[in-house]
Amino acid sequence: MLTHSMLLCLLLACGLGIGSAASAAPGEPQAQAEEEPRALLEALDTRSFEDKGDAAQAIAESAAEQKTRWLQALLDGRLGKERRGERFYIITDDSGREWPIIDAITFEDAGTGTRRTVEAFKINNDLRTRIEGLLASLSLNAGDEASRLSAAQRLVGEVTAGNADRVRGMRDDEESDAVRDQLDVALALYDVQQGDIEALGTLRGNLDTRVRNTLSSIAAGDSELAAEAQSVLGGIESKRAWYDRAQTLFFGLSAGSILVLAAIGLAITFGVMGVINMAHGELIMIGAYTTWMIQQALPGQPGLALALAIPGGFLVAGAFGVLIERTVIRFLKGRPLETLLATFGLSLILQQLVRSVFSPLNRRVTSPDWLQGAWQINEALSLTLNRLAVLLFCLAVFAGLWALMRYTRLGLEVRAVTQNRAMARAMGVRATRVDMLTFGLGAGVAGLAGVALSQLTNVGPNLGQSYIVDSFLVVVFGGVGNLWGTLVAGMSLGVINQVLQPWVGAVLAKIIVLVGVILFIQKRPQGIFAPKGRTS
Amino acid sequence: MLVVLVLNALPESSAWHVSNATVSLLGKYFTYMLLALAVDLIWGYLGILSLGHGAFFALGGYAMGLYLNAQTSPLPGWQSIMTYFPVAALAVLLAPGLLALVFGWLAFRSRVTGVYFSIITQALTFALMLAFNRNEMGMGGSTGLTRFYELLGFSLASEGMTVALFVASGMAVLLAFWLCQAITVSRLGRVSVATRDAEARVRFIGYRVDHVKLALFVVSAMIAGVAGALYVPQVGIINPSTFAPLFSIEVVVWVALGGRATLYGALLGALVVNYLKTVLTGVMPDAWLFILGGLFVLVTMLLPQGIAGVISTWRGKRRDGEKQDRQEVSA
Amino acid sequence: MLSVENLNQYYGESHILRDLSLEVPAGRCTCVMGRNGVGKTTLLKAIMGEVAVRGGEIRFDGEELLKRRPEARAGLGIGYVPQGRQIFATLSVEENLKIGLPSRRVRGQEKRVHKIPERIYELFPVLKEMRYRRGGDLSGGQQQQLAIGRALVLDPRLLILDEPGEGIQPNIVAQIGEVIRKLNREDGLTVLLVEQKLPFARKYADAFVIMDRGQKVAEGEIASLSDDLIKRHLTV
Amino acid sequence: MSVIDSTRFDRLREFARPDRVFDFMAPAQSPVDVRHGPILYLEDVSVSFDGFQAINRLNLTIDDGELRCIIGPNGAGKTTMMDIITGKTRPDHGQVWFGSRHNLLTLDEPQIANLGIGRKFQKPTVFEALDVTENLELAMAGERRVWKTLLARLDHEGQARIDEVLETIGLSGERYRLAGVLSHGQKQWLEIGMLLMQRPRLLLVDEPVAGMTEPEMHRTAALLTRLAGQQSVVVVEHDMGFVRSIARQVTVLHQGSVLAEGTMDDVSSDPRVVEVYLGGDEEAA
Amino acid sequence: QDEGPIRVGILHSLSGTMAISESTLKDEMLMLIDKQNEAGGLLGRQLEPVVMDPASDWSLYAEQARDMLTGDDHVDVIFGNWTSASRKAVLPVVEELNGLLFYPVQYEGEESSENIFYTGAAPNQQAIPAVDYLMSQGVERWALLGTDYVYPRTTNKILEAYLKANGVADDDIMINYTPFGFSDWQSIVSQVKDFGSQGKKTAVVSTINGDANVPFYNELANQGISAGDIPVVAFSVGEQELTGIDTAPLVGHMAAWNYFMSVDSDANYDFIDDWVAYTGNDEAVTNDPMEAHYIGFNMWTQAVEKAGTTDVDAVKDSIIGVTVPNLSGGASTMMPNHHITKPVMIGEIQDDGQFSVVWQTPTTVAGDAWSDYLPGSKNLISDWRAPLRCGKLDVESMTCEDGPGAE
Ligand SMILES: Nc1ncnc2c1ncn2[C@@H]1O[C@H](COP(=O)(O)OP(=O)(O)OP(=O)(O)O)[C@@H](O)[C@H]1O
Ligand SMILES: Nc1ncnc2c1ncn2[C@@H]1O[C@H](COP(=O)(O)OP(=O)(O)OP(=O)(O)O)[C@@H](O)[C@H]1O
Ligand SMILES: NC(N)=O
Ligand SMILES: [Mg+2]
Ligand SMILES: [Mg+2]
Repeated sequence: MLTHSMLLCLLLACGLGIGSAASAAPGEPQAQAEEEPRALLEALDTRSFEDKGDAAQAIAESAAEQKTRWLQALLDGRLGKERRGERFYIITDDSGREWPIIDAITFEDAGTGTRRTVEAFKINNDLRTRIEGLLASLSLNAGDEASRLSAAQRLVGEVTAGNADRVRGMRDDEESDAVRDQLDVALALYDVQQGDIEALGTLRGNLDTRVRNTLSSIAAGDSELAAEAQSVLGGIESKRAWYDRAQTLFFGLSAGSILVLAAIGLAITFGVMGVINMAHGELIMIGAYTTWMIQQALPGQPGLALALAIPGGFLVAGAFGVLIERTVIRFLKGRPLETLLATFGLSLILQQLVRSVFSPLNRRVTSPDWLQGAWQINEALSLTLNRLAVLLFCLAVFAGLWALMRYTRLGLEVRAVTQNRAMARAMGVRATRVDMLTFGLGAGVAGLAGVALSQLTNVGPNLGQSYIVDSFLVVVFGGVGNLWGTLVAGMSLGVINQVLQPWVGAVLAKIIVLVGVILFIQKRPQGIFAPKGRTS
Repeated sequence: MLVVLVLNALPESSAWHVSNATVSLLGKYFTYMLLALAVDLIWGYLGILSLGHGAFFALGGYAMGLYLNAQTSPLPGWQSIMTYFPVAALAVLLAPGLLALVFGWLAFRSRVTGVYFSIITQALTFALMLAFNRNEMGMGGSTGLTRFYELLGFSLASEGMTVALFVASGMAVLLAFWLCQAITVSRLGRVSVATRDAEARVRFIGYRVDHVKLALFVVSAMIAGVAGALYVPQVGIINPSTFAPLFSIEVVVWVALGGRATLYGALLGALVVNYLKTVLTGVMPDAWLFILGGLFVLVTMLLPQGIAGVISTWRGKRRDGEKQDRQEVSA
Repeated sequence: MLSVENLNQYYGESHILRDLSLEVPAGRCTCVMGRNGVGKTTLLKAIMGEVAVRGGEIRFDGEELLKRRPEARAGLGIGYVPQGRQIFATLSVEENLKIGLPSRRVRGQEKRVHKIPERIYELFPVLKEMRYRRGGDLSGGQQQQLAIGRALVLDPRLLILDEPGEGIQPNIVAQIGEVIRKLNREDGLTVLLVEQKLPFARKYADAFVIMDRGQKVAEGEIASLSDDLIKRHLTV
Repeated sequence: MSVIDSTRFDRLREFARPDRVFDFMAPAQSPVDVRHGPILYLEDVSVSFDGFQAINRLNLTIDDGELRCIIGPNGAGKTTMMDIITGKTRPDHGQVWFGSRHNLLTLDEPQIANLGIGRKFQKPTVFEALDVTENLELAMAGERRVWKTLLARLDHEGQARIDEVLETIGLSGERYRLAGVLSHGQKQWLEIGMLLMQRPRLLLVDEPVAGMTEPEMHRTAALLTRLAGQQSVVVVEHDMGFVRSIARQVTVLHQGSVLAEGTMDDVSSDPRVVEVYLGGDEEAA
Repeated sequence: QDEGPIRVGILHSLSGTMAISESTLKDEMLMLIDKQNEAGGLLGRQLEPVVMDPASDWSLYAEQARDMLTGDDHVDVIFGNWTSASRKAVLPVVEELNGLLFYPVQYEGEESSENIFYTGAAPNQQAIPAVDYLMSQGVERWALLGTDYVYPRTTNKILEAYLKANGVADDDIMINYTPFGFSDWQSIVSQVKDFGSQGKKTAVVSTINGDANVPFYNELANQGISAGDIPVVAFSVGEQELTGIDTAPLVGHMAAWNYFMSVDSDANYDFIDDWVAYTGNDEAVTNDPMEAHYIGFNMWTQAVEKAGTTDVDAVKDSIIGVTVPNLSGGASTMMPNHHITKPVMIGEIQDDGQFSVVWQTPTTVAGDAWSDYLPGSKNLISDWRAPLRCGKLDVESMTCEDGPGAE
């Protein structure tokens, strides 16, 4: 399916550096240089993507100096032609509706254009792949080990009678072990296809799907080779099965970590303080919007923005929490059920506030590069970085919160006040301040959850609502007032859900988990970590 | 009394003065009031906060919905028995009743209380919502049941039917109010209040707390089911969003706003919130949530006993008098 | 040291404390007595600021207490051992004690203390043994000792105890009595004691005040507590 | 194990009876059988909480009509023992019989209460949102089934009984006050009143005089002594003066088992009892 | 009564879960009404918008529709709804009270009401052409992912039948449903990745709705599935949904619609300019349901002018056959089945959050109320012209199952 790029890379790996050869060509006279580029660009002006691809190929192979820039612009959809005119432009910035443009041939400033005046050349998926290959070839710095390795990887399954000998030669010349191993696999796969049983040894335990696919077609026969391939395949499958389980566990923990993050602030405001905080979800939402605002303030620096959003989200949501506590919750001391009514009202207000202030649409939060993509452990197991980061973040937040409650003065006072307010005050604890800080802390932690969620899901007015039910479920399932319970509950619900999901689908998995929780509570009516001993 | 007033005054005049839409709107409010009553019976008097009462309401509604659908086209499989009104009427009571019986029996037997109970009721309604969303349930998936034309052979669109449903809903509210009132003033009502405040102690004087809870929970679920059944023909649709936890929470909010542990408070709360919702969503579609949300916050802070609290303080003098009377009688 | 003047307190509409006045002289142990429900606990709660009062004055060392927030009163040097002990059940013994540390009065030039004063463990060795146990796991007698220890962490000038012997085994009641005597006689700590049990009151108190229906009806040196007074005010 | 299983099965069968809806577990109001011995019989009972042995191979027998005092240090397991008798706590092993017919370990709290075991709690627990009369009315002996409770009305006899008890506990003046606003001592009395309304065969009274004045204590003593004879009474108390004034037979509990048993004089001169409980100070006792 | 303003009901959720999609449509309607009034109104009368907020609550939709259609100051037409569930809730009300409803969202078909005009796409105007396009691109294996509700389920049923009719094996079709607002896509995306690594060109056909999309695309990007490997073609993701997503990693994934903001026509550019000016937001985007309302509104005004009255029955008759320009340079016509003709386009996502149209049907396609690929509705058509006047007509037996023509 990746035929284009693979063949191309094979070309590259053989050291066919078109780019370097061409750019070394001596410069031509001006007029000619003006004429030829125009013809090259002219060829792009066609509706057929096939023809456009050929035109791009021609550009890559031409001697035009601007070709890298053209191809890049074409790839980005910023190379265009004047409507009802002959000039070619490159759009230097296509955000907004008035675009600054430059002349594509001279690179001179050409003022601004709009979609009414400039028509950008369209590309589609196949063409995009092709251009990417061309660009890679132009920028290839031959001898770079990484690109050789990636070329070698692409060779798996692509070795044919036509190129087998070349590849063998390359393999013998290769210095890097990693590249050589990869080439061995590619060759072995070819050999096996040719009926070579010996070569199967090299493929034992290989997790590449192409190896698996090829072997399964070979194993379908009933020759000796097929039998042997079957056994190799069995080994591969069982190895994959293990990695699959590891992957599922990771999925589960990462799903769980989101539950925990969403719930842990509630474990403070509800679990510890006893406020049925229906506005918890909206505090999460505030954290997410804070992330977005910081990103708006620091365009182009998503990493820095995210780093700042961690304290920022905590503080902003925490401040909202303090405000809510000061203006509403504190008047409801000793009336926990009524906090439900008031905070429900608050959640409506906060949601509508966000709709009015920011619009009802979702906001776009970008992830920094280091949170994109996956950590590829091997062919069968890769951990997506944003999930991994959220998992670690969740554990860090949990550890911090736990230490805070366990070891600090504030934690001590919080626990004392929630247990016996009057007595704590009689001992000189400033209970109102403790309430304020506790609620602020819970809200701040909700804000942190929002920061994390902004990396995974929608940042919109409904963000909070989608987590409120789950959050209460997790806190209660774990045992109200017990932070460890929240952690264990969230993680186990996440893992169970992910284990079930491939079997029964997402909807049924969720139903089963809910029913499971209902039944579990019958066994332990106080959650996983029921408070022990006598409490009075 | 307020309800009686509304009830007595409206059906007569409505045929002449109140528009059809208003009558059907009021009919819908009545079903919400019924639901609020059901929640208040167990929350206010027994201390069981159900965050999943929408489930019973929805089940009653689905039972009615199946019956209504059966009037126009035959239903497949087991559902065909819903063609008969008595069966449907029974189902309206039994479906929520049985669910409440099984669920309550499990939970009360295991002594699941407080927020733990609240949250598993929420889990229950959430699970049901997901289940009813599935097309495999045969309940119309996410669209639910709709396209109702006839009830008991009469066209639903007819004016008479609108009034009839309105009256039926009003009667149901009265009946349920009377029933709840009877329960709460009886010794059983006092056992409930005692259970709410000191459950363990009630056991030690020999009452079967789990039975008391189960009985009231089932009664409450059935009232909710009837509410749902009356709601469906008036609104014309029942779908899984009725199972949404948020709806059930809203019902609790009506009760809290009206005044928990007073029956008329629950009725008032449901009426006020829904009336405001109707008016405000039309008058100020962009800002009504601020107003409703603000109302919830202010009522909680300023009126600790909800709207009913204001009324009872206002009538406080009279009640003190009553109490004295009682003292004299018993002396 | 502590003087209460014309104190009036209501729960809703019921008038509990009626023009109550009493005096707790410094360095002495004053015992408040009275039938159930006459308002003894309410009086102590009013002093601690746990209930609102409608009129009257409470002065501590000349300072008007009612103007102070409840949590500030601990810092002035009032230690409170409530009826029913009110231990923080899920906090460890040590944490129960630590709660009061920041409010400990700063005497002279001493810096703020971060450690539980050794003196408390000397008075109640059992607390040291059980330092890491949860307060809720202690036996009733141990909890009562903890409650007193907790109040002493404040280094109070006035110690208020509400029926400290209630539900406690006799030998620990005796121990507690000894500790009260020690604090009162040796350290000069002023003690306000609510106690129903005559032998205990007679043994450890210096003076008595009898309350009835929210009012003071008798007072005097403990020696002058006659059977007649008891019959008149403490019998139902 | 098998005991539990068979009761489960019975419950299930009961549950299925078509003629009963909610009263399927109605208590068997059969009289206690005391012809062959004691009214309460605990044998080799042990219970532990998270590894802490609160009751340790406890043996105890209470005879019909007896008044027994139980003393012992805080944490000796006195309240826990009552918890076991009333079904609140299940022992890890041992036997608990009420008369010779009822194995209490197979019953739950309401069933045990309806057999005629009443209890006053150490920490007074009354129904705070109900007034004093209503508290007593609920405790009054009679039908406990849901349906019957719904239809129950207070008759003259019941009213008279309530008045009588109100008089006894000195709360006549508070009859219409909410129980929640009573003082600690008043709640103690109300609980005793509720116990009287129940007319149990066996009264378990946990620290009845804590917080009472001396004269009140004497009244309580008189009350309990009067009750003994027709009913059996088990009293737990730390006030030695009180115990001395009512006790015939005293059991001393220590670390979950019986340390000594006998008359007050026997027990109070037992050096072990003095050491763990009474202390040298006789006057405080 | 004909003297006062003509009242136009706008029934779109401004709060709750659907506000995200619907609130824009309310603003658009206000803009269209404004412009119409500036141009002198309709029949010489001014238009007056009546806005309500059904708050994403289906029963409120029905209640408010009833409210709009009754009383002295009732509306003459309603533009509204998004989800099929809400439309089904309103349907009996508009039928009972004989109102007009213009419904602008792509939907699952299998419905035709005398009182509703479907200006969004029916499955044959979106799903089927998209699959055709992918087949032409060599796709052999199909993962149909959808949110668990009626629209995706029906659409997928149609597609499954269509694919099988085109020789796709059972094994090469994977169907998966997820709940509303689903956000934990890890294992499903990894399943799809596995599904796509068996050596055949694979594509995902997504009927994932609303909020579930952002986490879905994020997960796709992070698991390294690019449009080059496994392209996704979505039916519910438009420009507005993309404003909430970082599109850089999604370049090349596709959507099928009848309109894209990037289409090259003057009508479109004018519309965008108006919209930007109206909202005062330079970044404001337009999308397919907006175009549908644009078409629907223009059709209604033309029909009213043609009939010379806002009377519902007159408008119902006069609107059939009305043709108005659409935004992609062509024209759309109201068909007798109350669906309209529209071009079908495939767009690929660009890094600026816009779509680039890579394929388009040569002519417009008429919406089909009853799918040809569902066994039950093969023989059904709908035609609201006299004398047929039937929403569900079996052409084999020529019996009408729904509509006045049934009598
Ligand atoms: N929270 C409350 N609300 C209303 N009334 C109350 C409240 N707490 C106590 N009371 C009433 O105030 C009166 C005094 O109660 P208080 O607890 O001070 O009595 P006390 O003298 O300490 O009695 P005891 O010896 O029983 O502890 C009692 O009549 C009681 O009913
Ligand atoms: N539910 C429980 N969980 C853990 N430990 C318990 C529990 N109940 C009782 N205990 C422990 O068992 C022991 C016995 O307690 P119990 O209350 O029976 O003592 P007691 O003899 O009644 O004491 P007191 O005289 O103070 O009332 C105590 O150490 C207590 O902490
Ligand atoms: N019709 C839809 N997209 O729900
Ligand atoms: Mg007291
Ligand atoms: Mg005890």
